[in-house]
Amino acid sequence: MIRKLTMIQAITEAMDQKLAEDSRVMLLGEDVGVNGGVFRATEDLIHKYGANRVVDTPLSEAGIIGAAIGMAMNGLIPIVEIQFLAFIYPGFEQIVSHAARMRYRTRGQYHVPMVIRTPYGAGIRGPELHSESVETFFAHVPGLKVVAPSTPYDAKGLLIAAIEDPDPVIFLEPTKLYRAFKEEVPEEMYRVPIGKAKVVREGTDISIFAWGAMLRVAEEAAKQLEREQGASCEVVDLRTIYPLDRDAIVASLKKTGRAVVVHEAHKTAGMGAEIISIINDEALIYLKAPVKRITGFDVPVPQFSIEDDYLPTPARVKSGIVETLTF
Amino acid sequence: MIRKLTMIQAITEAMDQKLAEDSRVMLLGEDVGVNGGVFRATEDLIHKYGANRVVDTPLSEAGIIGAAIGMAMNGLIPIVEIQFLAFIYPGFEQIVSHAARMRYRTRGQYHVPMVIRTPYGAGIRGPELHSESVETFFAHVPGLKVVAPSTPYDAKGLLIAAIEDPDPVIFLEPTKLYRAFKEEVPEEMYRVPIGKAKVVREGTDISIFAWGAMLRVAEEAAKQLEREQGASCEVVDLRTIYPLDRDAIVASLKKTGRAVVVHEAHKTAGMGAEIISIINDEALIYLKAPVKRITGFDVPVPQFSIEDDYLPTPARVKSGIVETLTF
Amino acid sequence: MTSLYQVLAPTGELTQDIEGRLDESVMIKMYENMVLVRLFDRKSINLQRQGRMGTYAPFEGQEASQVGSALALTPGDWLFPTYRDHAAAIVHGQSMARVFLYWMGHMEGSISPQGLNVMPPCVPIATQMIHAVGTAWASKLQNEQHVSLAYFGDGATSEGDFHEALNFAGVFKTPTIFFCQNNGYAISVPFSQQSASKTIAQRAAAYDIPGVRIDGNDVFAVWLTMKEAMERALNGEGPTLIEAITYRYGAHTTADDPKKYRDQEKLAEEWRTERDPIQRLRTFLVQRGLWSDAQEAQLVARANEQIDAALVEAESYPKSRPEDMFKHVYAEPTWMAEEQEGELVKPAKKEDIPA
Amino acid sequence: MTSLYQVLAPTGELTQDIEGRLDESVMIKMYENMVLVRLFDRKSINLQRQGRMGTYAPFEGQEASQVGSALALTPGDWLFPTYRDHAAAIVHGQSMARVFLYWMGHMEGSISPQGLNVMPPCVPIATQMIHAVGTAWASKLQNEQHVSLAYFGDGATSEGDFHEALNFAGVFKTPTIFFCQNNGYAISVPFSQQSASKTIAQRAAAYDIPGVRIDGNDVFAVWLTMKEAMERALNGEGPTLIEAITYRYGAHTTADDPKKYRDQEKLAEEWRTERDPIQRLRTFLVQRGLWSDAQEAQLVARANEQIDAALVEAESYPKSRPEDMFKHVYAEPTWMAEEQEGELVKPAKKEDIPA
Ligand SMILES: Cc1ncc(C[n+]2csc(CCOP(=O)(O)OP(=O)(O)O)c2C)c(N)n1
Ligand SMILES: Cc1ncc(C[n+]2csc(CCOP(=O)(O)OP(=O)(O)O)c2C)c(N)n1
Ligand SMILES: [Mg+2]
Ligand SMILES: [Mg+2]
Repeated sequence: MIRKLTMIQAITEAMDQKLAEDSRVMLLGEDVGVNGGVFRATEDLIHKYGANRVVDTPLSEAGIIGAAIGMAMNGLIPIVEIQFLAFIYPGFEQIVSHAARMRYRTRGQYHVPMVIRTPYGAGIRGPELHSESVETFFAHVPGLKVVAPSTPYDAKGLLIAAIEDPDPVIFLEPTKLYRAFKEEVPEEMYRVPIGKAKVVREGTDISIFAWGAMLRVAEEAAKQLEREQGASCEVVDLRTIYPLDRDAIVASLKKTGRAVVVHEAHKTAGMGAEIISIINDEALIYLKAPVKRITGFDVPVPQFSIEDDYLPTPARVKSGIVETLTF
Repeated sequence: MIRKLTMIQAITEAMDQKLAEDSRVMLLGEDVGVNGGVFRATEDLIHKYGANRVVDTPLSEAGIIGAAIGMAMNGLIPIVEIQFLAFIYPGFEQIVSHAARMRYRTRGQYHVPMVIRTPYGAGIRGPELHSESVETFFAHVPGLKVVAPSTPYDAKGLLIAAIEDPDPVIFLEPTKLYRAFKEEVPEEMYRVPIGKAKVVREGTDISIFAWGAMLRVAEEAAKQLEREQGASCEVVDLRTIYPLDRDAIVASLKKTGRAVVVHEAHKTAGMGAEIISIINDEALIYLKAPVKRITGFDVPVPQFSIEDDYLPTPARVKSGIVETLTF
Repeated sequence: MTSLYQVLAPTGELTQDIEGRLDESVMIKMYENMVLVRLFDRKSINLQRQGRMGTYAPFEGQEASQVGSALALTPGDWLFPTYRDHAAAIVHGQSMARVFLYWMGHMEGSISPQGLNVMPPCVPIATQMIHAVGTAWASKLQNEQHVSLAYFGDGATSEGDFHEALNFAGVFKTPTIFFCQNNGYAISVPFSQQSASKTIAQRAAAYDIPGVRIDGNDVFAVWLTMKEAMERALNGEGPTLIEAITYRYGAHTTADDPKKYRDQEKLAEEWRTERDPIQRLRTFLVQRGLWSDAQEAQLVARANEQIDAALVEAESYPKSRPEDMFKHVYAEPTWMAEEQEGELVKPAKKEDIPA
Repeated sequence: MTSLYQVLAPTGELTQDIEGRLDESVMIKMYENMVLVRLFDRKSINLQRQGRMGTYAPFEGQEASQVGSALALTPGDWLFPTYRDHAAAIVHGQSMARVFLYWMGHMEGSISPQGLNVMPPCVPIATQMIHAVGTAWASKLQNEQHVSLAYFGDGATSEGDFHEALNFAGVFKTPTIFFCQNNGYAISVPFSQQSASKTIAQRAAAYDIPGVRIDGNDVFAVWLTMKEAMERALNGEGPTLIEAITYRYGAHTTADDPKKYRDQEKLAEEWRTERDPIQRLRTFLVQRGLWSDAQEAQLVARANEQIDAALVEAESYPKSRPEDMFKHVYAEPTWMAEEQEGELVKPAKKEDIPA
């Protein structure tokens, strides 16, 4: 029988299996215990693994992340849940100045095998600061890895890979996709490698690079364009934001000669700029048109009544693609 | 008589004159009062303006920046000094989630006319975390402006403009240049407009975009290359990192058809990527070669005995230029 | 352990003499406001259920804390509410329509009424406490006789910002009042797991500022404590930390299920029946002959009318337009904003957005 | 105000009976270590002046606090020093050569000796306090009988991380010892301006953990207090906050000029002549017949030899190579690192870098 899970179920299962398998693995966060997490990602895990391994912490992100760093240095593998990406800022110093640097400073003697999971992105009618997509902040910090799955299957495999990764991983979960759809997810443990993109739709006219919730927007635009105008769009799910899969980006671009990047984050200094730069570095001569960025705007994420207008939509992606195709 | 000042003197003078002129202006920070600041930028100002306007605060960056936000909302114009850029992180949430958003959230009713000054960059044999160049973190936050002067003249004019700006400005002072050289600085107040780059050396073969301490590295490379190989390099001092002066970037690129960007920040998601993207957006067809980024590497800024190897040097810039010219 | 300051017992009896310290007209105002905001709160939950509002954070049970404290303020005072303190905001002059707009995700939901300083609801926990130090400090430096009042919860006391704010206020003796509504929970986490410390008020000792622990369901105690704190603040004696013991009867937000972490039947009902802030004031007023059933009926009718009117106002308020997001990012728009606004040509169509 | 715990008065007399609690051999170790690290500290300042080392943070005056506390530890304990706590690091087993390397800007200056847990000096103020909660918590969960000791200064107590660390440790009863060297200043800012609170120890009340205020120049008081805190920690009774009152005689760092903010002649000299930690222990030991001039001469000679040897070791240690910066960023290098290492072909030449 085919077993289908939502992304949140897949995430829970990954943690559950790692908790079962490896006694060093722990969960820490606000409301992750008795309450099972504000999105229920850790539902019931406290009952299975006890309050010593699934810990309801005080409301204190620097405390949670800082303590997890210490735990990770001393033999444990903490998985931290931050309730929403914007609430990671109180712990930003701990991430940037410590988690990312401990291995470096001690020349490999100590390292920080930690995962920080957090929902990110807009589209759920959340209040202020519940919809941020600031992956750039972490991609600019050598020593961190940054991951963002777009499907239940990848979420499970990437999370297991992240937990097993000896370095700190920022694991960004697109809130909008938590329960958006189900797909087949193997019951056994498996890994999706960090740093590897995936071509989710083959095409020849243009490459669309996206991740997280924007992947589906990209796919929708690709489908519509194919149907409406016969354009053949290749859609590449980057899956890992740092380190980017340069080879996949370049290979797709060389094939199509045109590209758009779709992301929710603000345009300026968003990861779209880095992707354009990789193309500039490696494949400029293949480019038949400027790479178009279809992104969140350079404004704070607005209140939710107009958040859909802040986000890239299939319509905006399509018009960006058409612009690129007709350049 | 020509009066020459170092950059730090020019900065002090800008604050002094604004304190004298406008009773709403205040200074806040660790050791800015009696001690005159760890780099002596606020030397003697407490004696001139009193401890109510030049305030030695507790060691608490969230406190300083958060209190300054409140002050700014209630009629004052605080200038905050953070001792080194990496020590801004405890106040990161206050900057990102509040300073940058107050005008937006209140639809212009309240705003935060505040300047956060901080030394940044490597090359002074500083201990760990005294050499960061993470301007990307701020350039990715709509609602902030980000400025980085490269000369005493610009430092004074830009700082006065920043203090007078009705929005929060992150004012990055290249530590290495504080006392590196003197230049003529007018005694009277003047403004250097935020958002405007400056062509500091005209050329026709290639454009070099830089700011802060890297400007001089760029100029040095340009000079050497002209002498050694007759290459004509245009050097553009961006001066403002957000909003970038797109017109100046595009104009120079259109003229030369080739470009390098030089910055100290890590390469990935550094502002070089944004500059490449602007060129991609506006002037791709003028490009004769990929834009080369000569930047700090994707590693934590190393301990100071090898920091010079982390930083772009004239030699590295030259080899990047040659690579671009011979593409 | 700091003792609990209480004036009006749950039975509606005074536990101490407050003659001359609290006018009857104020008592009636307190009552009227508490009833109004409770009805507002219930209405809001309904609106959320009907899909006419987004996630909402209810405050039922905490009315005495919010109404009593905000009523003590004078118009120029600065009020820093969290996402749960709309009762306080409304009492300090915010319009109910505006509060509805906020929870409807409108861009104009957190504008302060002209001449008043009702700050936008603060979402990142504890961060607003420091702003209230800054505004109060500025008031003091500019010789304005105004206090700044920051609300926060028990959970907020674990954040570093709590500590930095209290420390700053202590050093600079800013006229700030730190008002903690200890409703026992930070979402699901009870205060006993939030800290080893038994009380929040005792933390004031760490900053050598006064700390008071009060019955937060006793609106008289709240108001009297506030008045004292304000007096000290305006005398240049600096900040006060107030811990008001209270309880939210309902969920943390409409997205929360309190049954996951506590015995709602028992605990919430116990508070509701035995320590309700409105009930006890009503008993008191009735006993004093200050309140009647007829007045009650009138009040409820009037309140419902006001709420309905506010809702009509909010729902007929011009919707936020996509272009609004480009406004007020800076005093002068940047070229990015101008250019990007152009990309809005095709406004988002719900149909074609993948679910 | 919490009273000051003192055992060994500045005169060298015991103020209370400590029979059986402190071996004479430990006393001598204390003395030897304090003399050694003071000589080390002075040497370091000289090296900085000669340009053989970068900016350096001296600790002279604080030897009793650092030596007494670190000597109390057992080898598996975790030590979290700041940039000023090399004395503690050395006592806990860090080599002096390594400390020199750190201040020489070498990439390998903060490697812990094998089998010991001497953490890299922490630069961002107060951030290490939370790590010491985490390591201690992990020790406890893994049933290891080890404490984690975090050093920090008086200024650090204003940071939010101080608060969050103490609160966490209180909630989870982690075997963490928070050791504050209150040397009176955070760079130029005296503690009286750092907080309205008179003491740091009194802040323990905010977390319901024990707080002790001790004479930080009294190495016996430091050691005995540590032993008690360790016992409590290992008994599962949780953390302790220790405030050790001390003074740095010199500058904040070699880049600082203390004359800008205090009367060095008067204040620093007063501490040096009247309350010096080494002087008082020497008086005590000599009075007890445990120490002689001959031993002193030997000790100084041996210490100088060790320091010189460490310096030779550090200066002849292979220099950091540019490639080193690409190592240990991740367990496995990324393609960026591999590619960027290639850009190092032209190593930085001092000549052509603009000043
Ligand atoms: C910095 C930050 N972390 C986490 C959250 C998510 N969050 C929202 S409310 C809340 C609990 C707050 O509890 P408390 O301070 O007691 O206030 P209450 O909700 O009980 O009024 C949490 C964890 C947040 N808004 N900000
Ligand atoms: C987060 C942060 N802010 C500022 C600094 C700069 N700084 C270095 S030491 C210091 C003073 C520290 O004072 P204290 O905690 O008393 O320790 P001491 O230096 O006296 O040992 C400051 C402000 C820093 N290192 N980290
Ligand atoms: Mg609460
Ligand atoms: Mg100190």
